[in-house]
This record gives sequence, C-alpha cells and structure tokens, in this order.
Amino acid sequence: MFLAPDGDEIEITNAAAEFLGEAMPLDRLHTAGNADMSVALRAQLGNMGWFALALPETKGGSGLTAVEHALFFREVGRLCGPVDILAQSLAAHIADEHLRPAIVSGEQGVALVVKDGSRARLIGAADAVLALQVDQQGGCLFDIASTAFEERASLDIANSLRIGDLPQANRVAEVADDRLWQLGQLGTAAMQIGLAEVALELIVEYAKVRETFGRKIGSYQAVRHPCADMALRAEAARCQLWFAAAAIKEGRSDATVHLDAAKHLANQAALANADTNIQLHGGIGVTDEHHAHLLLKHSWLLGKLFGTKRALLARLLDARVES
Amino acid sequence: MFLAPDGDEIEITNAAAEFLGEAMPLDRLHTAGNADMSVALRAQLGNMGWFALALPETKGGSGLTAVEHALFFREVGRLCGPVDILAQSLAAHIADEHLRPAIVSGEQGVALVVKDGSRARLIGAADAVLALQVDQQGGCLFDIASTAFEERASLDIANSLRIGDLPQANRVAEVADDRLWQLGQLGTAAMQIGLAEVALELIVEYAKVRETFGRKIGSYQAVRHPCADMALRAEAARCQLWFAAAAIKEGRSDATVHLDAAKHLANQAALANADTNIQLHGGIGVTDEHHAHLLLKHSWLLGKLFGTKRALLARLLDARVES
Amino acid sequence: MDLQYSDEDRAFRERARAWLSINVPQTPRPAGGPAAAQFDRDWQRKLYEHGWAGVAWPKEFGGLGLSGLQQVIWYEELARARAPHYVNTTYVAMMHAGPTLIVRGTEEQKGFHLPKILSGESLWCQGFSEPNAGSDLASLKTRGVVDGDHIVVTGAKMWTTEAQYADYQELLIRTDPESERHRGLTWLICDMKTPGIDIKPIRTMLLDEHVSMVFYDEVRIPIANVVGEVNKGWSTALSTLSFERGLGFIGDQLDLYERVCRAIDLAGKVRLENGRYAIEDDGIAQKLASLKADAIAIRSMTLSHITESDRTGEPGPKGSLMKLLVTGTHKTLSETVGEILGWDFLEFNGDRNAHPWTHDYLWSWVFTIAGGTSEIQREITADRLLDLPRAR
Amino acid sequence: MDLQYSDEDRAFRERARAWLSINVPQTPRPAGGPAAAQFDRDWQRKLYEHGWAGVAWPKEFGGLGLSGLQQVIWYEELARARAPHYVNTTYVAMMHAGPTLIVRGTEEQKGFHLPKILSGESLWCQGFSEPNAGSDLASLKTRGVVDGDHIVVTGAKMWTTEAQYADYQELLIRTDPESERHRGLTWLICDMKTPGIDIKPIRTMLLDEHVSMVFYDEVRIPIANVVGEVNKGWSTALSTLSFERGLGFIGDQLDLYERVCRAIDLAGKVRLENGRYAIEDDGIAQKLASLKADAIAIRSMTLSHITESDRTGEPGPKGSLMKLLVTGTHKTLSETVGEILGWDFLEFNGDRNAHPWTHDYLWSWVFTIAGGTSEIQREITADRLLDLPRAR
Repeated sequence: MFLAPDGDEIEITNAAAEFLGEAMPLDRLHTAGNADMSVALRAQLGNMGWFALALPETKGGSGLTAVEHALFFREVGRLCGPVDILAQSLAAHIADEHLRPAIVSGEQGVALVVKDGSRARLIGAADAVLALQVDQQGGCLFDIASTAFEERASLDIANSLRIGDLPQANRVAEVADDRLWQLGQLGTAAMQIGLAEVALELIVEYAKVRETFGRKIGSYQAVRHPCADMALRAEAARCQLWFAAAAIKEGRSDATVHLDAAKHLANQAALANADTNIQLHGGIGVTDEHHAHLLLKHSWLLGKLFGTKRALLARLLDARVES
Repeated sequence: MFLAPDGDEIEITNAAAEFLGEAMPLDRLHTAGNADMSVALRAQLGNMGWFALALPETKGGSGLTAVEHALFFREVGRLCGPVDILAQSLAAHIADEHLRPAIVSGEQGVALVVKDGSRARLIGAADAVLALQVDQQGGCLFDIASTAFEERASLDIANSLRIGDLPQANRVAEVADDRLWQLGQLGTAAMQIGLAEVALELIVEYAKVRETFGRKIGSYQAVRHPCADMALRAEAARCQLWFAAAAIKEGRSDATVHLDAAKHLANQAALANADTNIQLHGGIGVTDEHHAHLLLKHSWLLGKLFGTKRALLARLLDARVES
Repeated sequence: MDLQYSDEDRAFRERARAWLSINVPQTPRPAGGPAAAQFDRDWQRKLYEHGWAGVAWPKEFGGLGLSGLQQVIWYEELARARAPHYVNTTYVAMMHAGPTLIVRGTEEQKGFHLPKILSGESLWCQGFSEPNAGSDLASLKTRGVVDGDHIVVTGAKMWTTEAQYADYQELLIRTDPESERHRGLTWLICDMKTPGIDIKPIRTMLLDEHVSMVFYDEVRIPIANVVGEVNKGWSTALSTLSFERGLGFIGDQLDLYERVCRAIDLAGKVRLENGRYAIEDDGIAQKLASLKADAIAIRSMTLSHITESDRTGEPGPKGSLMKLLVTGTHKTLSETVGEILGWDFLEFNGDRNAHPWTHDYLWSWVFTIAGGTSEIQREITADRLLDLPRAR
Repeated sequence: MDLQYSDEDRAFRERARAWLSINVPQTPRPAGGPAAAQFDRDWQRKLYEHGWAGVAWPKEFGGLGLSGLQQVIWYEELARARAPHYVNTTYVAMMHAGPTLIVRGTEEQKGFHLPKILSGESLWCQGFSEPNAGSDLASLKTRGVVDGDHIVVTGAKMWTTEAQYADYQELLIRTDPESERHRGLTWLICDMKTPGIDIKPIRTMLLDEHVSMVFYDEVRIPIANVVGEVNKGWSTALSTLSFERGLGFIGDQLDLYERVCRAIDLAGKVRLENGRYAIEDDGIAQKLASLKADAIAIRSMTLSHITESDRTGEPGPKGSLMKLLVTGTHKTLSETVGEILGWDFLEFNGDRNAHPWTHDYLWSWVFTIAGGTSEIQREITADRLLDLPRAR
C-alpha cells in the first residue's frame, strides 16, 4: 500500500503540469473571450493524447487508470481548466469507433450537460457539436450540431453557460453503467482539490511579502490560523482522493462511497479555501485582475457537477466502507 | 425610546447583584450538595421579595415589569442560579390567594417540570412540594408532596434532575394563557445572557495575566479574536433581550417573536461563549475547581427550557416583526 | 428601558412617510455609470428642495438636525417607500465629507461646500487608502510639498469609490517627509478637476468599476483647502472615520430583515435538486430562521446603541461589533441563498438588478474587507471594548 | 498509489485477528481507579506472554518491529475485537517512555526498564507540563541541583496522567538555574516511590481524577537516571514528543468511523422534541453524513501518512493537521449527538460506561487542549508546513 503519487504517476503529473501551464495558464482568464476550450487548445490536448489518458488501449487510449486520471485533472483544476476537458475525456469512453477518433483528437468538441429541472444546462464551448450527459445510471452523448441553446451570463469565468432542450432523438452513444459517473466525479473532485491547493499557495505566498502595521501579514495569527485550516482541508480531501482513485483502480466494492466522500470534501475545501483566500488578501483579493475570484467562481461550478452537497450526503448517510 | 437599563432598573440590577453575590456565590458549586435552592436560600429570597418582583401589587407583589424580571434573572444567570428560582417566581403568578403566600415567602418549594416524551423531568430541590409545568398554552401547578421521583445524575452542577410521572389529579392551580411562558422564556434567556457575559469576563481577565511564550495570552490574536466574537454574541443577545423585555412590558403585538429571537440568540451565545472560555483557558479550563465547566453545563440545561433551538427556529421562520 | 417614540418622533415619521409616498422616483436607479450619478444628484436635489437633505446634519448648516432615533426612522421610511438606497454617489459627501467640514472646516470651506453637497451639486470621493495602506491607514505615503500658497501632491490612492463622478475628494497625504505613522499628515480638499490627476478605474470581481486608483502627478492644491492644520491631518481624519463608522451601515442594518424575509419567500418557491422546495429542507429552514433572529437583533442593537448615544451625545465604542455582525449576517444569508437558488445563482453579468443575490454574494467580501476588515474590527474590539493587551 | 496489503500484512492481520478473538478480556475495563490500572497491567502481561507486546518497538528490544501499516492493522484488529482501548495506564510507558529509552537510554536503563514496561510490570507517567508551562513547555521551572551522584529536584508538575498508579516518570526539569527556554533542561527517570514526592489528583470537569499535580520536595534522583545528558534534556524531550505526536491518536483516528456509524444508528432510534426521529431532520442527517466523510478521510490520511513514513523512515510534518482534524471531528460529533439525545444527554455522573456520549463531549476539550492546544497545532502548521513568518 502506498497512498500518494509515486513513480510514473509523478512523471505524468509533472508532464501535465508543464503542458497545461503553457497551454492554458491561469492568466488567460484575465482576458475576455477565453472561457471554455478553444479550438486550438482542444487540438493541442488531443495531439498530446490527454483526452485518452484513461481510455483502454483497445480503444486507442493510453490505458492508464483512475489514478492518472485524477492526477491529470488535479493539474487541470489548478489552472481553473474548463470542464469541457473532462466532458471530452469522458465522451471518448462511450463513443463508438467511428465517432471516437474525432473526440480523442479534439477535432469535435464535447460540452457537458446537466439537468436543471426540465431543461438542460450546457457547459462548454459554443462550437461543441456533441453534448455529454452523465448520471449514476449511465451516460449519453447527443449530437447538438443543429440545436440552438440560449447563452446565459456565467458567473464562472472559465466556462460559458447555455440553456436549452436536448435533442432526445439525436443520441449518438449511450452506456448504462456508472463508469463515466465515477470518472466524472473523480475528475471534478480532483479539480476542486487542485483549486483548493492553489488558493492556499496564493495566500501563503502573499502573506510572506505583504506587510501591515509594520509586520508581514503571515506573522499574524489572524492570517496564520486560517491558512492552517486551509492546509488541513486540502490535505484531508487530497488523501481521500488518493484513496478513492486507488479504490476505483482496484475495483474495490466500496469505491463509490470513497468517491462520494472525496467529492464532498473536495467541494468543501475548494469553496472554503477560495473564500478565505479572498478575505485574507484584503482589498486586492476582490479585484478582477487577481486570480482569487477565478477560483471562487469556478469552485461553484465544479460543486454543481457530479455530486452536489445534498446528493452526496444523502448517499453517504447510509453507506459503509470496508475496513 | 431607550434600550438599556436605566434609572431604577439599574438600582434593582445592582441590588440583585449584591444580594445574590452573597446569598449564592458561584463558588458554592465547587462544594458538593449545593445544587438547587436550599431551604435557607429560598427563605432569604422570599424574605427579600425577589419571588414577587413581577407579581402585580394586587397579588401582594412588587408590581414591577418584565424588564425588571429580565434584569433580575440576568444576575441569577451570572451565578448559575438554580432554575427553581424561576419556577418559584412563576408559580406565584398562578397560585391562588391561599397558596400564594407560602410560595412568595419561599416556605414551600416549587420545582420546574418539563415533558420528555411521556414522562416528566423535574428540575429543582428534592424538598419541593409543588411542581410547575408551563407551555405556550398555559401553566399548571401540581402538588407533588406525595409523589416519588427517581433521581438521575445531573450533568448540570447547579440543578439536580429527577424523572417520574406527574400526579395529574393533584392540580392545585392552572392558567390558560401564555404569560407564564413569556416570563419563563425571558427569565431563561436573561440567565443565558448573564452566563455568556461571565464567560467573556472570565477569559478576558485571565488573558490579561496569563503568559505563554513570554507574552500575555491576551496579546495573541488566537485569543483576542475569539474574545471579540464572544463580545459580539453577548451584545447581540443582550440588545435583543432589552427589546423583548420592553416589548412584553408594553404589550406589543410582536413581543413573542422578539422573545423567541432573544431566547435563540441567548442559547447560542451562552453555549458558544462557555465553550470558547474553556478552550482559551487551556488545561486549567477543564478542571473541576474552575468556574468554566459550571457555565458550560448549566447552559445546556437552560437551552432545554422555554424554547429549544428547533422549536424556536420553527416559530421564527414564519413570524414577522413590526417595523 | 422602553420602546416608545415621542410625539415628535411619530409626527416626523408621518411627515416623512407622506412625502416619500408621492416623491420617490418611479424609475429604478441605473445600475452604474454616469447615468447613475446623475440619478443620485437629481434625487439629492429633490430632497434638498423639499427640505429633507442632511438628516444627520445640524440645522445651522442646512441639515435637519435629527436625533439618532429620528435618523433611524428616516432610513426605515426610505426602505419602506423603496426610495433610492442611501449608499450611492452622494454617500461620501453626505455621510462624512460634509460632517467633517462642519466640525473641522473654515467658514469659507463650509460656506462654499456645504450647500453644494446638500443640493447634490457636488459629489465627493475619499482619498485615504493606498496600495500599501489599507486597514493600516497610517502607513500612507502619498506626499505633499508646500510650495508658496499651494501644496504639491504626488502619489497614488486606491479603493476610491466613484472617483469618476466626484467633484471633490477628501485627500489625506503625508506633508512631513520625516514623519512616521499618524504624525505629519494633512487632510486636504482636492478639486478633482485639478491638472495632474489621473483616474484609473479598478474592475472588481463584481464586474463593476465602482472603485478606482487615483494618481497624483504634482497636483497643486491651495493651502486654503487644508481642513484642520498642516501636518495634523490625522486628527481630522479621525473625525471623518468616526462619521463613516457611526452610521455607515445603518441602511444595511435595517434592510437585512427584509432581505431575510425575501429569502424565506424565495425558499418557498424554489425547488432543490432533489425536487423538494428549499424551505422543506430542515437545514435551510433553520439557517434562514436563525438569520431572521440575527436580523431582528441587529435592529435591536441599532436602536439600543443609537438611543444610548442620543443620550450621551457621543457614538459608543461598539461600531466594530455592529460591522462584524452586519457583514457576517449578510454573507451567511448570501451563501444560504446560493444553496437555494441552484443553477440560477451561477448566472451573473455584473448587473445587480438582474442578478441581485449573486451580486450580493460577491459583495460579501467587499463588505467584510472595506472600511476595515473583519480582522481589524476584531482587533479594535479587543483593544477598545475588552482592553486586552495589544497585538500590534 | 495502491491499496494492496502485502502477503505479510495479510498474514499478520489473520494471526492478530485469530489470537484476539479468543484472548480479549471478557469483562469490561473498570471505569477508573486501581482496579482499572490492574486490569491494564493484566492485559499488557497477557499481550507480552503471547508475543504481542510492543507493536511499534524494534525487535531487538522485545517489540514486534512492525511497519507503520502493520501497526494500523493491529489497531484496527484491536477495535474490531473490542479489545481494551490502547489509551490506558500503560500508554505513556508503551507509547513514549519506552521508545525514548530505546533511542536515548543507556544500556543499563534499557536493560532494566524495557522488559518491565513490555510485561506490564512498570507503569509510567509523564512529568513535562507545569502550572505555568502547558503548551509552552520550554518555560518550565521545576529545578534540579546536582549533589554528588544525585540530582535534587524541587518544584511541581501538572496534568500528569495516571500519576497515582505509575511506577516511574519521564521527568523534565531545569538543572541550569541561569538557563532560559530550551537550554539547561534535563530528562530524568524518576522512581515514583522516591521520598519527597506528593501526588495531588486534579478533579476534572469529567468528574474523574485522571490527571494530577505532582510536587517534589528535595527529591533525590540518581544521576544514573539521566536520559541523554545533563542540561541537554530538550533534545531527549523532543524524541519523547515526536513519539507522542506520531502515533498518539492512531486509535482514535481509526475509531471515529465506527463512532459516527453508531451515532447514525442512534439518530434512527431517538425522537426529537418535535416527535420526529432525529435522522429525519435534514440538518442532523447532513451533519452526520458529513462527519462520516470526515471519518473516512481521517483513515485515508492515516494510511497516506503512514505508508509515506514507512518509506522515508521518518514521521512526516503533518501530525498537527491530523490532531486538528481528529479532535475537531470528535467535538462536532459529540455536539451533534448532544442535539440528538435530548434530556438523556444531560445525565452524567462521571461514569463513561454509563454515559458515553456525554463523557465524550466533555472529553472534547481535553482532546483539543492536551498534547498541544488546537491553537498551538495551527501555529506548528503555519511554521513547519507553510513556512510562514513566526508569530511568537
């Protein structure tokens, strides 16, 4: 047993961090029009094979596991990566051999769909021709090339938001198990944790240089102690993510319980850390040019995907883990 | 309009503080066997007329108002006064002219009764021959002289706890309005606020003298900021208590809403301040000889009387106050 | 202890209510920009012309000279009539620039500025904070050099609210270059049209530009514009701050209760993801009810503090507690509505009329940071109210 | 990253489970007093005789020399078998006195004490804290004066757990009267039967006497009992503390999940004042489910940290985070049960078997204060993990 990134896992993490840091730096979100995956970014990610990381080799993927999937999306989360990256990766799992290559390569874009009452919320690039809807029972891929969705103002800067009705007739792929849901949950939990970690790093860095009343703010307990709490939230969620990812990789019977716990802790850590990061920065933390609000807004979106607080807690209440 | 103790109100507060400080100092609770009102204390309080403070002059009372009632019980709360003081005061309001003198004088003791499922919890001295049960619909006084109750171990040091069945046939007085409930709620809210204030005073005093790592602990933000939060909780609850007491005195139509808010805030302030007081004291705060635990344990009991969290919040949700 | 209004109080309330019921603007205030500033000026002019301008100002300076309690009545009636919110582009002028001039200004300053403020002709902004002087104001560095009968100002101010529309500024600078902390500062009236001033709006995470950086490049300000004395500006600034802190949040204090009630209504109409009405979730219902208790207590605290300071003639030391409670309650309320609203909460384009709850949620941090962070309010409470040993 | 146990791990678990299933005492441990101490000695002796004593101790000193992960397995099996809790009167001896002697003791000290500890013959207590040296240990004042081949100790220790039943004590004193803070201290083995020692139990708010003050009136302790060097005791004390902090809470860490599940069961059986089952209250249900997530994460954190330190051979710097999370979760759980249990929660006579939830609630503060308060754990985290500028 070893519950932390190890060996090749570290290599992949580093490679992802390096690639993503150049391809979609957090700074991009301070320029208008950079929500969602651009065509260029999609092609780049496709070329590098990132959409096929956890896709079986038999389907032309890298055949890696839930663990690498989680590590990759943690890096995506550190940069407030658009969630269409996750939609694209998941769609590759259910597309058939005709559709799959265009998804894996990034040629065709995939948006993520979430039900909101009787309507559908669409998250992802406007040029996406496919839309992926996932729940615990399975997943479904829709052709939306000729469907109009209404654009809504998005609080989140990293993703645009549309609303409309899915063309139920245009189902191009379907699956009836919970694999996609698990990968989606793992991916969003990992993104939230990456985000929670960045929030901590930003404030710790600032606390070491910013002064008030003649001292570094990092020497005040009013800053130090909330930072310690941020570190704790990130650490607990991260360790739980490792456990959940390994549990899925190994097909443990209680993997879904561990996943629900991981997503719940990740949701909490991301929102609370993003919040505290703004507060401890003071005035500069509420400016548009600072990263702080990007994290806060993006964490709200991720909190709505693959397990919201109430749904997760309702499942956890009766669930049991193996010892 | 003036929303703080004023004129004669201050006189009465000071008189109560002085009398109670001698008659039932907080220190008494560090000696075993001092739970509840002793016969002697009851007689003393009776002699001084404290049980008849808010009793109409036509009934032989001082004819003062809900405001003085609240101020008196805030002082009682500062000393973790037994709740049978409140039961005794309330019982005087419904007893008839034959029974009343023995109650007002403290000759006969009154215990407080609270329903717990199908059974009755009795709070107060074992020699009480009367038991008062109050709810929002009214109040009822039982003769329990010949009823056996089973003693239960009491977490609270200031009151003993018994359980049993009320002798329904032995009703010696009854009333069918909410006056008693209001005075009970006001009294327990006031006691909680007194308790919350003492918790704050104890830690502020200690923080000015206790040193760690070469500095007074009161100079650390890890102590200062929780103390500020304690002050805030006490202040908000206290101002709301003033409003509620005055609203009852003046017969405002929204008085019960203000009372519910006051009790809720008082419950929260007392428990949270008692908790923080222990924590910030460090090791000494968990010792039996320190006052800190007396406050914590007593606040649990007061939180169960005349409005628990759920009941108060359920009523507040739909209630409206006048502007 | 009593809740009775005097006959005078009641008469004032009736008069105010009657006038407001027919004079409140029928069009909503524009969300921002010059149109909003013009709207505010128009409303202020209307108040002025009908004798309602300056509720807190002494009568001798054109105000109504109301007691604290009557001011509460006024703000309650404003809220009841859904009149324009008192926090607008006239706020700085009315709430602290004017009051500062009244207690510290020269006769010339008062004679020139006060009528313009009351009538809405002059809008003011504040020039205290700097990039490196936020809650720690006394570390400010913008400097002024006396040159003949002028002071030449160079430096930068930050977080200046509505600077774009202001005619004048409360400007606090360091005129003694050798000085440290609170010494050697000067409080100036700065005409915002003086050459050398450059305003750079700061976009916030609310997607608005309600604050700016203001740069000063050898800006020449007449010495006659000094309020108080040269190098003794801290004393004048304390007056300004005490006005800001005293009544600075009164509208929000009184407004919170109605906002909680609106959230409760909302929770009865909106369904959670699980299909139930939000109000049927015990956790949400309890949180909302608890917020209502807080809002009720905030009004009681307001009345308790104001009636007490009406009697003593001085603001009490509890403004920091009030700010902590108001901003904390505001934040918890916003978060709770975020939980209720679901996906709709995630829609936001900066328009507070279109997305009020999301706007207010984001405003939470402005609220807990601006005017002294919550951390500083706890420090002030520990120092002044609890007399604990200093941490700083 | 993997969750696989090695064959050796699995075999160990099976052996442990089999042995425990037939050897766990059938009578419950007495709530306290000498009978409890005797119970602990008997259980330790049984473990020793069957080769299960000292799971964390190296084999050469009679322990099992287990990896961290195998220790986790052992504690999991103890919990599963409902074996006596590892925090008992043998705790100090087994968890940090013995390990300190192993790394810092002389051959004589090890040869004499270690077997007695393993076999339950010697119970130990800790003598570090003082009335004015709690979380700030380095301010201790109990002094020792070298007199021939003895050190003569005078002063007082506080918070000494189970001092009444201990045979020996880890005693940290100031032997250089001119020294300050961490310098000039000495770590001694103190025989509790030495003349001049007076033990005064401290009654706590749990109504127990599990801690004491220990007074030393010219207590003569042989210099041969110094562990490490005279005046260099801080270094030895750091070893002791690192053992205490490393595995100090492992049982509680693993136990929390079962306690949360018990609370959930309880909530399904108990009715609230409003007549509904506690579990039907959304707020309570959500709080319990959230606590379950915390408890699950605590086990994952334990495994992550332990498998990492098994590899590096060193305990990581995250013990403070673990203590914060475990003690915080414990407290929230206890409070939640307090909300569920109603009047029954208000019954308490000090007997943890009779009133387990109320006992655990009161224990919350012992837990967040003893062994370094939560405030200190946040300080340590800020210093060592986040490398923030020092506050102290």
